Amino acid sequence: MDKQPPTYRDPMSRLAVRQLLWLGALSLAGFVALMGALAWASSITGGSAISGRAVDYETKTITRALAQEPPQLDSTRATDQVSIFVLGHIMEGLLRYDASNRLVSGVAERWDIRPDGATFWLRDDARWSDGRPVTAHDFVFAWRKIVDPANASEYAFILYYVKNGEAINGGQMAPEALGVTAVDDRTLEVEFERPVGFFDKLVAFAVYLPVREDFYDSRDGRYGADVEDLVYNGPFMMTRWVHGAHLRLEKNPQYWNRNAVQLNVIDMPYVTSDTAAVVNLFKDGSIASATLGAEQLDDAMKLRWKLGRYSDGSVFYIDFNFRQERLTSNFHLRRALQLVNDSGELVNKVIGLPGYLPAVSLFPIWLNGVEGPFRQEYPPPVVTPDLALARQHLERAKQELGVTEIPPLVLLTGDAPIANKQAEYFQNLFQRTLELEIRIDKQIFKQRLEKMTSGDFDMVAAGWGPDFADPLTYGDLYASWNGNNRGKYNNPELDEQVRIAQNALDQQTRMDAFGEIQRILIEDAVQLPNYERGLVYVEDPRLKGVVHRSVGTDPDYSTAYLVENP
Amino acid sequence: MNVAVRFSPADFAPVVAEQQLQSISRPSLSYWQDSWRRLRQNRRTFASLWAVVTLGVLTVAGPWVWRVDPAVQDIDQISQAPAWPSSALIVPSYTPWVAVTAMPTRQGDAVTNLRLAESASTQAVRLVWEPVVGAAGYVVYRSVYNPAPDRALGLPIGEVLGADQVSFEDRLGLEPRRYWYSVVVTDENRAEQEAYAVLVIDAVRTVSAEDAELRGWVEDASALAPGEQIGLPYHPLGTDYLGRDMLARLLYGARVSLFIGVVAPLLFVLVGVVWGSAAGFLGGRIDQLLMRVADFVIALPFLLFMILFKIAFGIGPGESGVFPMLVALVLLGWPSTARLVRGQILQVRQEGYIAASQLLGARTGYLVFRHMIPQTMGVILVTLTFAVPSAIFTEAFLSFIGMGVAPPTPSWGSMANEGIRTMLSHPHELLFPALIISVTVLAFNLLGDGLRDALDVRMRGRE
Amino acid sequence: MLTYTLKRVLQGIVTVWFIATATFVAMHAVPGDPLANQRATNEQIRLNLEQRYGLDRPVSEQYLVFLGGILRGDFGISFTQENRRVNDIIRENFPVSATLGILAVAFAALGGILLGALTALFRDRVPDLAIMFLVILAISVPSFVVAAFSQLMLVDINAYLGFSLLPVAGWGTLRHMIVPSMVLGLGTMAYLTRLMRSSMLEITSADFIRTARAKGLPPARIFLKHQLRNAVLPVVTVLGPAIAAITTGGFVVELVFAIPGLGRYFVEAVQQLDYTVIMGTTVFYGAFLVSMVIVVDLLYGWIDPRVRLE
Amino acid sequence: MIPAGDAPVLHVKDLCVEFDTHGGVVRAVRGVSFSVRPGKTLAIVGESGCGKSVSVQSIMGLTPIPPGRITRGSAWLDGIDIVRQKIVNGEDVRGNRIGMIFQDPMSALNPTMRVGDQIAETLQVHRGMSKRDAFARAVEVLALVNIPDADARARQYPLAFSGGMLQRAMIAMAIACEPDVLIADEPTTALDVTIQAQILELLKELQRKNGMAIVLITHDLGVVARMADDVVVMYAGEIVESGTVDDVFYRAAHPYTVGLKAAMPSRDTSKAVSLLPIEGAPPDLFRAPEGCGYAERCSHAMALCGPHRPQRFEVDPGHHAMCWLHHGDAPQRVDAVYRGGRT
Repeated sequence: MDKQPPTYRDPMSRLAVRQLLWLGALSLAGFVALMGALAWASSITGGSAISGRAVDYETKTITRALAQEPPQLDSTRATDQVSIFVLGHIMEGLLRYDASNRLVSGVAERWDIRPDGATFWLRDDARWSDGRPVTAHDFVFAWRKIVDPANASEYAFILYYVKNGEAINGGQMAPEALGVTAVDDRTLEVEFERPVGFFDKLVAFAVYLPVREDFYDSRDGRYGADVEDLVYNGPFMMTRWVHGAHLRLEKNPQYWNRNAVQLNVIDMPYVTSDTAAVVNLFKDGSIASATLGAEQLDDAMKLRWKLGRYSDGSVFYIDFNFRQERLTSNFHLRRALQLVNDSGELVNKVIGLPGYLPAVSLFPIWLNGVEGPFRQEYPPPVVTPDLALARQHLERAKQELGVTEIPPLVLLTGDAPIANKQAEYFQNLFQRTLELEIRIDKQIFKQRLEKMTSGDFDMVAAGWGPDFADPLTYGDLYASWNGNNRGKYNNPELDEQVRIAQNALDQQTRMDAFGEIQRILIEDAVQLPNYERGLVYVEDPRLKGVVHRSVGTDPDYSTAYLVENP
Repeated sequence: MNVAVRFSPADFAPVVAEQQLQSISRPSLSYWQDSWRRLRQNRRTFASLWAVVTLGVLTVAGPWVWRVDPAVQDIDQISQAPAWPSSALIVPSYTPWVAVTAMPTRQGDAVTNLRLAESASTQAVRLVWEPVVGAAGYVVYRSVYNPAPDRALGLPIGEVLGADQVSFEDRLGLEPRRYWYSVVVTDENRAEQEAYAVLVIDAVRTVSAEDAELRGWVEDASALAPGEQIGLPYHPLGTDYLGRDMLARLLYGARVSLFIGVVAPLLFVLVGVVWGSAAGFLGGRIDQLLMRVADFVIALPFLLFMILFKIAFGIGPGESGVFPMLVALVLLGWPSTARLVRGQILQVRQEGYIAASQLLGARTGYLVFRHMIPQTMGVILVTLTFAVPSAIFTEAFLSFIGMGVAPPTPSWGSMANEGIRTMLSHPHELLFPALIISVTVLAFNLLGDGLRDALDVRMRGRE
Repeated sequence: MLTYTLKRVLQGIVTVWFIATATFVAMHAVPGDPLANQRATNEQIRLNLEQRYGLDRPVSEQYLVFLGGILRGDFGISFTQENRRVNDIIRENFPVSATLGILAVAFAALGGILLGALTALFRDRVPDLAIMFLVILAISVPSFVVAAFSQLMLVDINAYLGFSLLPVAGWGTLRHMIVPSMVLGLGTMAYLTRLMRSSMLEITSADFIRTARAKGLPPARIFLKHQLRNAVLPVVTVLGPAIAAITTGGFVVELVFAIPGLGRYFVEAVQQLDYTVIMGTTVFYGAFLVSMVIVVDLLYGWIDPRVRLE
Repeated sequence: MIPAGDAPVLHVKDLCVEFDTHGGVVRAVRGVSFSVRPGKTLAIVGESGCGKSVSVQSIMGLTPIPPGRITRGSAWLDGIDIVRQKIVNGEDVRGNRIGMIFQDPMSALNPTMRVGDQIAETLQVHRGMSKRDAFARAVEVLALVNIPDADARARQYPLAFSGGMLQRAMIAMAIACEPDVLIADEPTTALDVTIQAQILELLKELQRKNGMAIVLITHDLGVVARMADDVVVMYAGEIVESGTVDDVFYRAAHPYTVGLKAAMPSRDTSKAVSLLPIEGAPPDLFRAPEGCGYAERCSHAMALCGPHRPQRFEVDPGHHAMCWLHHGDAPQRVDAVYRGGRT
């Protein structure tokens, strides 16, 4: 039999494939129908249409992404950067920063700051988005709310400068006792707890924003939770808030300075913390700005993007645990670690992102001193890496501690990628140079905080972002009474300088005190500065006038505008 | 009747029926022999078996063969793609550079005479230029591409404030390659001028003798004179984001990933077998109780509880976090095996041959080992094989959301997770771990397929 | 049928209780302080917060309050989004996850069945080998790699075409759903393809297929009416667990494609130790999965007459 | 041979089927020829594995290819070789001109389809009936095979049927198109004895009504005696004896047939005849024997039986046997030894 025997398979499969194609087409149709139905259903439940383009010159619209969802937009409880960014656009405090980072008039038309208090005269054309005037009572209500312990505001401490603020927050006094009064609708009178030379900078901070009492009460505890649970007095107002998905700001027609606002819409239909996704969106022309990570720089150069950089104001460092039972309470051990620490190597080789600066002090480079930059007026003592000297200090540390070998040290760190990188780098650095064994203790945020508070660490990778543009935002971190001094550093000499800095009115005196604090921190090896964080960003060339700053609303679109052909 | 052949009478002599035993030309195969034969016959499966064996050997012996410490950070060769070995020029150790100032005398949009203060190396690139009157400061850009014609200046690597500041030192992640440096003048509002000055340089890879000693490349720094060349550590698969050897990390990572991938399934399958066979044998109330518990555990959303358990157990300082992951995997993984084994035991118990064996007086022990175990063994083995890839994936997934093993322990999942960030700029950091995960998962999957075909009793005799 | 359904529902309720208890126990075993904040606050505030969330009460009481809340369908107030109820978070974000999940399951099931049938038809020939190769690829590449790659490819495709074929990320319209749901469903589709293939091959040699052929039915009819339908059954049984895996495994896709689903909330809540959100989402997901499994089982009974009679 | 005018409806010639297995090639069917006349029943008898089912299944195109392979032979139905024409006209033949029923009715019906639909399907395909008409006809056919309450039963799934009922349904399915030939592959093996009788009776009755030819495959000689007009005895893939039922039963011409008969329990219990098993087992078809496959088990084997394949001897008109005992030179003739052995 030379002929191939017949098989049933060929016609079978041919016919079946045809059938299968039919089925495939049918199921595809079904799939599309299902998608359509779901899209329709989700549009009912509040889904959102996305304009899709980065910049629309005709409608003066820009689209951007948000790193995360604001937990809420109740200014008395806001703590995170995203909330502060949004609040900076939809609300306005007494004062605000202009495009050149100068303090200018906001709701307050004029102001007067004295050693014992301050007076703010409110402009009469400041309006809420429902047309009602912004009054001094709105500020009184908001500030009382912040120090009211029932409100549990994390930022209450920032109002401790106002008379009785701390006592109220500690539950010893009623909120009504707060030293702030509305003399009339247009005049706000503030009494200080102690002299404060930078109160004007404080009132520009998001926590000092006004909240309207009648509206707050009408929301039944949901103030700031949703788009209808807010009333706005800033250059923009929120017109859409799909949680976790979409925020849309539109120009506030009631804003007193509406003519200066050029953008009509800031649309934020993407919420993701994934930098790669954000860069992809920018690349795709869907959003008008993106922040780059080190890993995207090559691509950015290849695509010939015009990049910008700025410092976001925060400083990162390694804190030591000064509790008696901890080895790190020994000066020589800390000094040895300080002498092998090379923040230049960390930033230049490991982090490799242009915005970052090697930190040499707790006080970042952008802070201003008496007249010029603080760090130019008070250059920090230089610590040059010196391995031989470091080993000497290590030997002395061993003698003083009475050990032949330093037991493993615990380095507590967070779970962010860069924190890992940093911890691994330090582990290897201290091993390589001083033959110290470092154990990395990587914890999620809240677990790390608990370990920090309870002192369960030797070293911890920490950082601090500024709340206001005065060195004091950093200066009191190591005061023995400060709750944020989680390593429990206790140095009367430093405490004394902090007191001076807090209470003095004279700028020179205060800055001298900060200079002293800076010296103590370095000479006593209280912490190891790592880097000042910076950001590299790319913006759509048609978008101009966006302000990036270290303190306050960042980025700020209230002065931004569009050009048709860049 | 055609009678083509003629026969002799002898042909018709009766043969004594000697009842010869039937000779069977087909070899008789035991269950395991037959399974092994099927396994070998399936080339894909056999190849994957080899792959699994190779992986095992690599895991155990790899670190002895490639004797590079996976923790050593070669800071000079960060995120290096696989390449031939390279060398560096010995230079004096780095000394900080004092900024240069000059009084501006010249008007203009851009700085002039942009030049190198000293030869460009990977240690530092030092630029100086002639200042411009009225400048508030200068911004320095660096690119690996020519900024002309569309003024794509590249990375803004630094800014100096003050018209008289005319120098800049760049140390940011320098590699031995060509760079275009541009300097732009800024005004008081920190707005940049359109014009720019550009300088092309080629950076040379250098290292100081002291650094070479510190990194253990040479015994004694003084043996190296500036101008000499020194060979750098070789990384066949490149390095990661901290300059650690990828090959060494992959090999050590195999220990973690395969440990989790193999031990966790082994453990939970063991628990499942004990649990399931207890339920199957004991029956009745106990069976009900045991299986109800299994049902509950199986209903837990796996990944959610994986994460919950992971944070509930916590990872102490210096711990790798492998153990909590193992415990979590075992806690959540056993019920499916238990169900399967119980089902098998119940099924086997009903089979005729068990009853037959019992009738013939077989003891329980004999029943279990001769009949029940071989019958369930196949299913268990297959479950085990398929559990390995899913455990490896779970590890990778947890690493992706930042809940994996703690640094600096390398695992394939955490390496892939790190690599995915640098996917565009340094693809090798993702490629190698992802590839080895894929190969492992693939090998175990194919092996599982093959095993199932080979061990499935129903498949016997069917081809 | 009714009693069976009732029994299953009752069992489901007990299972949900078990999930709730397990979650509660796990949550309270977690080290760390959910009320800790970056900036230190004073004792009074802490007491107030503990009171607000009932953390000042004994654990047994907290447990009862928690169970009571579940019975009333109230999971409490979020720790991090202090003005929002967990119910609101679920109500707003679960539909997104569910939409994504349904599409992914639909994609996986349809694709898996079709491709599986194809491979079985072309056993050991080019289409079979090609599909199985892709299937193996899909099974062996981690989902986060697939997600990241598909996004990158989308960027390149859009750039190449010069217009936005499909959006790179985000949520809201039909076009946003396509790629994420495909990425999410890919692994399951590959798994179902393999299952379908082996199930098809098994059915090919079944007696009733021989009968159908002896009856002289056209191959297409045999394929459709006899082979496909019976081969699909085992696929349906794994659909329940598949839905579970897909809906809870959506974190990666939600993160990469900036999709406001519940999975992302869960991961964020875990990192923030947001007790109420973690417990609420877990219990909700658990209940969802349990009901999904019940639904699939009932569905299976409807499809397969053998099960229906039992 | 076959009388003129009584032309066979199905005529199989020299059929050879092989299977590829891991052990080598199994030559399951080695040159089988038989024919069946309209209205008559041909029984194919033999031990398990002798190639009975494979023969008919390969005619029907039901042998899985590969590993199965028809290497030689033809099957003629109305002047068409259906082995070769399978692709083109297979559907017209199968289920339409030739119906087939199988051994295990439990697994031979699609469990997920209603019984009525499964019968109606055949009608829809071959008769082009509408679904409704076909279903109505299916109910009629079900009634025809003595299924009570056929209308309700047609709407049930196979699971609701007992084994006997399922086999009836199978038969209904096979005869729905009134085929010329009905192939029944061990139709009663899986059924218990009382049901067996009913099924056989049903087949006979249907044959009377429709005048179709039946090819009955069985290892049960009792069934053969009851049903068959002609008998073909197969052993190790070959037909060792063929003839009318009387020829084979009363004038068995092959030692194997004789052995089979001796192994068959007699219904006549008055005679206390002990059953005589055939010693040994059939040869392994991986290595098909050169000579007579039965030689090793045959108590009358001669020297030439081993090396030489027996010729096909016509013992009586239309009665053939493949055994050297019928050779002219053989010292003793098989009929002398065995004929009438049981009568």
